Amino acid sequence: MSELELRQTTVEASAEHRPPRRRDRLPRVGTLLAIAFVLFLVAATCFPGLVATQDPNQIAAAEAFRSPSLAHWFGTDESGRDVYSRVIAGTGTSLLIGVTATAIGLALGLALGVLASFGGRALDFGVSRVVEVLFAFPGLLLALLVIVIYGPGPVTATIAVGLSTAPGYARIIRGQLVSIRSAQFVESARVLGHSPARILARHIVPNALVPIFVLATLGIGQAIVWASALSYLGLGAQPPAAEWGAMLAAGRTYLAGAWWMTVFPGLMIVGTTIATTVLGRALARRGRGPS
Amino acid sequence: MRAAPVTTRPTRRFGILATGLVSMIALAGCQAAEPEASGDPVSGGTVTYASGDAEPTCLDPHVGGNYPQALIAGQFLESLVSRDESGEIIPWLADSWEVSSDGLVWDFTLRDGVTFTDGTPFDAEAVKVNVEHLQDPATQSSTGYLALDKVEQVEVVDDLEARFVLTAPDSALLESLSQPWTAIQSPAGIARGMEENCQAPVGTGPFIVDEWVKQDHISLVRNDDYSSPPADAAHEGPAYLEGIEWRFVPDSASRYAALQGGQVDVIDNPQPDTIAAAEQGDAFTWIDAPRPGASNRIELNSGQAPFDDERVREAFIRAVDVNDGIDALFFGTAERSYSALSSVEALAYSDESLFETDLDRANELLDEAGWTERDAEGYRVKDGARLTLRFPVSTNQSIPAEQSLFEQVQATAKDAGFEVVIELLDLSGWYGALFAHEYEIVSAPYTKVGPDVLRIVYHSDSITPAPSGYFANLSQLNDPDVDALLTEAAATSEPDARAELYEQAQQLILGGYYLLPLYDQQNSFLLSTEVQGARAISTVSTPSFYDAWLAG
Amino acid sequence: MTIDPDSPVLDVADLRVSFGGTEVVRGVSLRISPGECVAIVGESGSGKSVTARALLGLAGSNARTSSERLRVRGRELGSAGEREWQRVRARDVGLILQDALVSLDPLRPVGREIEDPLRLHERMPPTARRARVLELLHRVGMPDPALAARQRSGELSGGLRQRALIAAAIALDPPLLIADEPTTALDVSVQARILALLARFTANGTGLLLISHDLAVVRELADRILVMRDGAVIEEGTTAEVLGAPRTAYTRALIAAVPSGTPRGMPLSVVDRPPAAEAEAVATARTAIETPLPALRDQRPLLALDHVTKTFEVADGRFTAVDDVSLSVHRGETLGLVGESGSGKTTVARLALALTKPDSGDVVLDGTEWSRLREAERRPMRPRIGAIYQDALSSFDPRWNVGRILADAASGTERGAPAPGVAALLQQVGLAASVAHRRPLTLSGGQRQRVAIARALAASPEVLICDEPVSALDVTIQAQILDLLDELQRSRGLACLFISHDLGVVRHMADRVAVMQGGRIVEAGAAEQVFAQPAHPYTAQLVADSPRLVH
Amino acid sequence: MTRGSPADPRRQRRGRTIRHAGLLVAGAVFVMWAVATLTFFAIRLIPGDPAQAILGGPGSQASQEALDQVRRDYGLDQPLLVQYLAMLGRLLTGDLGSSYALKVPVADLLGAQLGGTMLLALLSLVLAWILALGLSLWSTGRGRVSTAVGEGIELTAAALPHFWLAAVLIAIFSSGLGWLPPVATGTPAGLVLPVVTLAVPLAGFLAQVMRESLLDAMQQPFVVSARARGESTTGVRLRHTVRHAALPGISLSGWALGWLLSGAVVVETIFAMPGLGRTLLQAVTLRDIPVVTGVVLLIALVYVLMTVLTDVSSRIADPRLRQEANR
Repeated sequence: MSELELRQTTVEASAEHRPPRRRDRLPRVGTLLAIAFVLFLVAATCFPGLVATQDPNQIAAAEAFRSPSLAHWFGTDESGRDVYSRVIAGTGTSLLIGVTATAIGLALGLALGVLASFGGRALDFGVSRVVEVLFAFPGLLLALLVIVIYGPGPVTATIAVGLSTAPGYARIIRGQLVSIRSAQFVESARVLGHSPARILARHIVPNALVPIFVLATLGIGQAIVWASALSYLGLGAQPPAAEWGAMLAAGRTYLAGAWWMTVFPGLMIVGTTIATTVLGRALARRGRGPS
Repeated sequence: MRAAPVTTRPTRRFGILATGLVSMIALAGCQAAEPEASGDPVSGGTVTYASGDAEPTCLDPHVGGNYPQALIAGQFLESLVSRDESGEIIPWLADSWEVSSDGLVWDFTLRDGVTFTDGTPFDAEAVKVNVEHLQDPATQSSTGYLALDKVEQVEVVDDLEARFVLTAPDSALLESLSQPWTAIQSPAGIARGMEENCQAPVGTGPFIVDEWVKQDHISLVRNDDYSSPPADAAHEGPAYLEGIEWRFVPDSASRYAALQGGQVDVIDNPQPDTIAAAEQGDAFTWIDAPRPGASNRIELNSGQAPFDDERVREAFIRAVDVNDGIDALFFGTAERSYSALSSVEALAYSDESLFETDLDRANELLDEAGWTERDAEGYRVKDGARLTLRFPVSTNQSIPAEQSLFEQVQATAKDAGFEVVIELLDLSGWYGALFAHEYEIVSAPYTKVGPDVLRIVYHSDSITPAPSGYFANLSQLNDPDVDALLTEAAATSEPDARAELYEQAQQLILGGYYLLPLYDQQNSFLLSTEVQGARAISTVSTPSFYDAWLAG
Repeated sequence: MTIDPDSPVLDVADLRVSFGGTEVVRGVSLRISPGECVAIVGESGSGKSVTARALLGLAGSNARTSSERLRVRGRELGSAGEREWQRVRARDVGLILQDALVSLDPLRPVGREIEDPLRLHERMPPTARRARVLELLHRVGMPDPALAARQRSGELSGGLRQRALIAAAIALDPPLLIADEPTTALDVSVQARILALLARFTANGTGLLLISHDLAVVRELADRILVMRDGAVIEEGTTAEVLGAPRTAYTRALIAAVPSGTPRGMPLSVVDRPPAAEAEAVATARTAIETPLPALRDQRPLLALDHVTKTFEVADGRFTAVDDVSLSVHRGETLGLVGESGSGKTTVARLALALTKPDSGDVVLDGTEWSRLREAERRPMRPRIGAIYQDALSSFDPRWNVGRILADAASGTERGAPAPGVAALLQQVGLAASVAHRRPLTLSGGQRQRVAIARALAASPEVLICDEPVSALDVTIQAQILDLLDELQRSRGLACLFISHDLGVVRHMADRVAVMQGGRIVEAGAAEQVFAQPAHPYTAQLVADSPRLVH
Repeated sequence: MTRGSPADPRRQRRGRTIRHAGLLVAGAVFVMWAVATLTFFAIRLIPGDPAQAILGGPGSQASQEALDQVRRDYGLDQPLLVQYLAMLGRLLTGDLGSSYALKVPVADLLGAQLGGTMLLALLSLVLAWILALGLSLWSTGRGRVSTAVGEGIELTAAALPHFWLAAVLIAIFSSGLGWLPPVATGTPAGLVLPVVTLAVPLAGFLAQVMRESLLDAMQQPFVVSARARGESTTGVRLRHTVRHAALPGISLSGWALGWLLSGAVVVETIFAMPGLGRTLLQAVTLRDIPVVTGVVLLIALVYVLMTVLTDVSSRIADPRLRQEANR
């Protein structure tokens, strides 16, 4: 949820131009790897058929709990389904959850943030407090409430995660907007006699969006992890849909006997988080032009 | 047939003979008779029990009345009667009983010299108070309330003579009274009011509630004046154990790990795979005690389309294949059932032939029923409507293995063109779906002692929901013949006649393809081998540690 | 060689420092005897700071340093390892960096910072250390040593901060002090005191290596001057020689670029002119100022502040930033506003630009009550008054390239006047048209400032507010920018409010000056006269303190 | 340039601090009220009859009499607004009502749980801190490789779901090596795994920020001047840069704690520890409104206090914050 707060600093740090030593922090290799991984994910999302080796939902009870082999690269699960194929099949759902949740969180956050930063002192105080409240409101409970109210399933899980990430975004976006609004280039636009609307459209919003977009890329991975926690509580994606979080949750039961059921989906989640984060930071650096 | 719940077995022999479930259990069955096989009981020590069931919200099983309450209440409360392993009703707090010829008056002669742990004497007055307590709305009683719905009142004939006056004959009365939910508590305890009584009910049992640390544990200490073991107990006098530490460990993996690590001595609801693992080594003893009443089964909602058509019901049952799944997912710890009743019910009737998988037959039936076309995804369609079956699953009631099994049902049913939509819900949401009839198939366990459970689960009366919206007849089976048979059976005390009626009823129920039996309600306990002499009571299969002692 | 008392404390020959292949210090040699002050003068990027750091073995982990000879007190350190350097630092060589705000750890009390060298180099009981710290603070003229020792750098004023930093550097009385831009970013008065303090040390026999971009500053202290450019020493000699008879064009350019003393209108940037042409260039420039100023007097001022007062809310009441200030700027005239930091200069600028409302008094723009208008009414008039800031970069939208910035500014003018094209604007400020495609971030400081000017002109304003427009620039660049501003102001007859802390600059740019102190205008009048015979003691002090090349 | 007032800086600062404190308190009160309201109505949205919840939860075949009885007893027959005001009234007197399911005063119930959860959360926070500091100190400014490794570890740690990490830890340290108990036994040993489970992902997050500020700090001139005083690189890290790395950590402890409390829901369930998280989960599934409200309020309170605390402490740690003139 609001480790965004933390990530914000990383974003800003990488956004401001810095001495060369700093640019080496993420090796170019890393960025390339990240791109490669993301491309793989995209492929798995768009043409799972091509990447997968078998029908992800093909039951073969007799084949259950097979360890990784040539036939089943990632082994099989409790129903004898091919874990590798399910991981591939799950990519779409998982990414969808991650992306949509982040989008929802961002949209809300943007609304609140704009309200707070342009609504004048009183409104700012109010909105900021409301955000505080949402913060104080344990994210998981928020999610639980949404789910018990609207029934479980990937959609509600996504909405739930989106909601619980919103306050984090709101805070950062507000901060962004406030700092940009007081930036000197905005003032000089005023001095030139430009209208507030024009300043908002041409300067403030575009400049705020760059870091926000970066934040979003960083948020996706976390959203997936969050959704998986809901799956653990049995409130995530519905069977037989393969979804990383759900697979992680399901495989957990058999961890002692069949490590492969959780390790591989787990690796995908971690991989996605890392890849998106690495790309996000790369973007952040490019967003503000070369150093 | 399968032996009733097994008590401790000497693991040496067990290791050698672990060649397959049936033989094991058969053996275990014989073992049960001679628990002292591994040395003489010694007194002292405490046992730590880790329960996977939800922590009760109230320790008085009269209030509400669910299985978790029964589990713990069995340690400190006792019922008027009990059941032995063969399913015979045996004396407990009641020494003997007589029923009038019209079956409307039951006289119970109570055990003499029993006192509750608060010093209150156990007498007919106490019985009267308990029944009234159960029937008082303020008690918020549910299970017990239903079990005694035919009891009009209890009259105190004399100190040790309690007379139950019924509104109608009830052949299930004794079975109902054998359940922990109707156990007898100290009137003084009840008088304290619900809040206090919920914290520490007072009974006559071998243990006493010492303290209850919410969400952590309940400490039970030995009742040194204990004098009222059931007829099938292995010894007299106080329990061997000084006490029981009753802990709540919801996560099954943690629970098993704790047993391995020795932090706890007994766990319930073990994962099938861990049971299998435990079977390999001889570090643990497995008590397999299926719950009585109904088996675990998938009910087909005959109240609405598409299952209002028997052919579609049969098609579904013919289409799905669960046997491989049960073997793989339960690691041979669960046996496929072909009956509506638990295998511990003597009157259980099963017919394997009705449930043989036959995809071709399933397809024929569906074609006959008019579900001829298939859509792009291969699901059958009829006048534009897809052959969809909503399947609400309670994540609180179905263990992961069972959920996986349902996924396999989903997959196999697809071959015949059924679209099964599994909806994982929390308990409240799940009941919500049932109340709203938003289901075509559902799996709901029902625990009650005796075949009378059939009346609750399949009598048409159970279609009309209780004020709370609950209704037990989830297959919405509405067949006058079945109703008649069940009502008559419930009023028939003569054993053979009763058995006959129940068998006919079950034939009708199974023959109408209203349900797909899976296996008994799984109810297992794993014990470290130090714990000897523990057993499951054959009423609702709750564990009893009265005979238990710590070896070595 | 034997170490006799006046053997050099520092003796460097052919010092070379390179970062990844590129050599930034190319064969610097210098000697410093006890009590001697040697200054290295050069513009940013000339390698002077790297040289200074290299003398402490602090050129950086990724730097390759080599030297034929690198002796401190006769000890050869050319091949010294980190351990050995650690022993040398502070004990033999003390370092004073610019702006103590960032050169002292903002999270640690000043006392602890000063204590460090004592802790690291001397066996001393804590109590003794603390005593020594107070004594040091006293030595550097800290008003309340006990308090200062407890405070953190952020809580001290710039001057005191710098003193604290010096105290830390001299904690162990090192025979050699290296001061890298020790007075940059300080007000002239403070600067004077710091320089005086440094002078005291040299007087006591400490060798001082003074690094600065400002010849005027150096002049006060240095015995000898080295002029660096592109990593090499291009000129060396006694202060008198270098300033009196510079041998290289570059040095001459540096000298010429110093505005103080150069009369109004005379171009400062002579860098690329052949010496011969200089005189006549000056002459033409001289003629340029013949425009008689008195003529303007009777006109109505284009911009006027009339008894303006502005206060800000602070926790315990209100703080008066601008106190009953009245000033006026006429068409074609430059009014210089000079004062030290905190004197309220910038607030005046913001008031003039109607970015804040005065509490009392009026700002009048060409007759209309500028400060009383509603923003909506004011907006169409805004293009008539433009602004140039000290930090040009932050006044540009980071995402935009120069072309877009200028186009945007031009199109902003809702007034009929056809906006000049981007190319024209760039050409006016002496930038190549190709610059239009570059981002400000990739431009040099001078280029950025030119773009800023071009943007200001894009809206074809009548009044120009320049707030410290050249403070962040090297002298030669500063010279070029000043010349540009001067020329544009004259050619377009702009009214210009020129704000700066640098008397030299103001004196060079302004027809009239106003001197601000603590929000008040303490003295105003024709530039030459104010600076020649200051009436107000504060002005006199300022003039006295501000370093000059020639007396 | 208009900074710095003629007035005595200390008095000024005190004034600023007072005003700041005022805002903090006002904010805190508002937050508590809003959370209470939000929770109250949010829970009313949940389908399911509270009376039903009181009667042994869903599926109990409670009779009509019983339902009516309960509605009267718990004032559920009153209009919503009345119930809401009643709740606020009770809150003012510190009365959180009585649990539907457990039939005991919520205050007592939570009072018993708070200690354990706070201990868990605080220990995790501290551990996370240590891990994060250690990692960022080890991996920062030591060249590309160690940095890449460090960031890899951070991101991985941050991407670990609690329930999975817990399972792995149990599999290794309890089932495998048998070193640590998989369930909280009340002994210190029993706390190890839960604390680690909660701390590791958090450490991942914190380390990311700390590294950034560490890098910033290491490029500040004061590092050069410190070394010019003869300080060794390690000395600089320990005496100077660490503090700077720690600052954002401090200011983030507020939400970190809230975050930990959310995590406690899962962790307490897995390790069978009594605590707020588990109470919350149980209460939600049982629709035990008073308990849910109580838990949320409690967590909100903790959060609010924590933010105040961190605000103050980071002001103490970083004088620059105290310096800020408010314009």
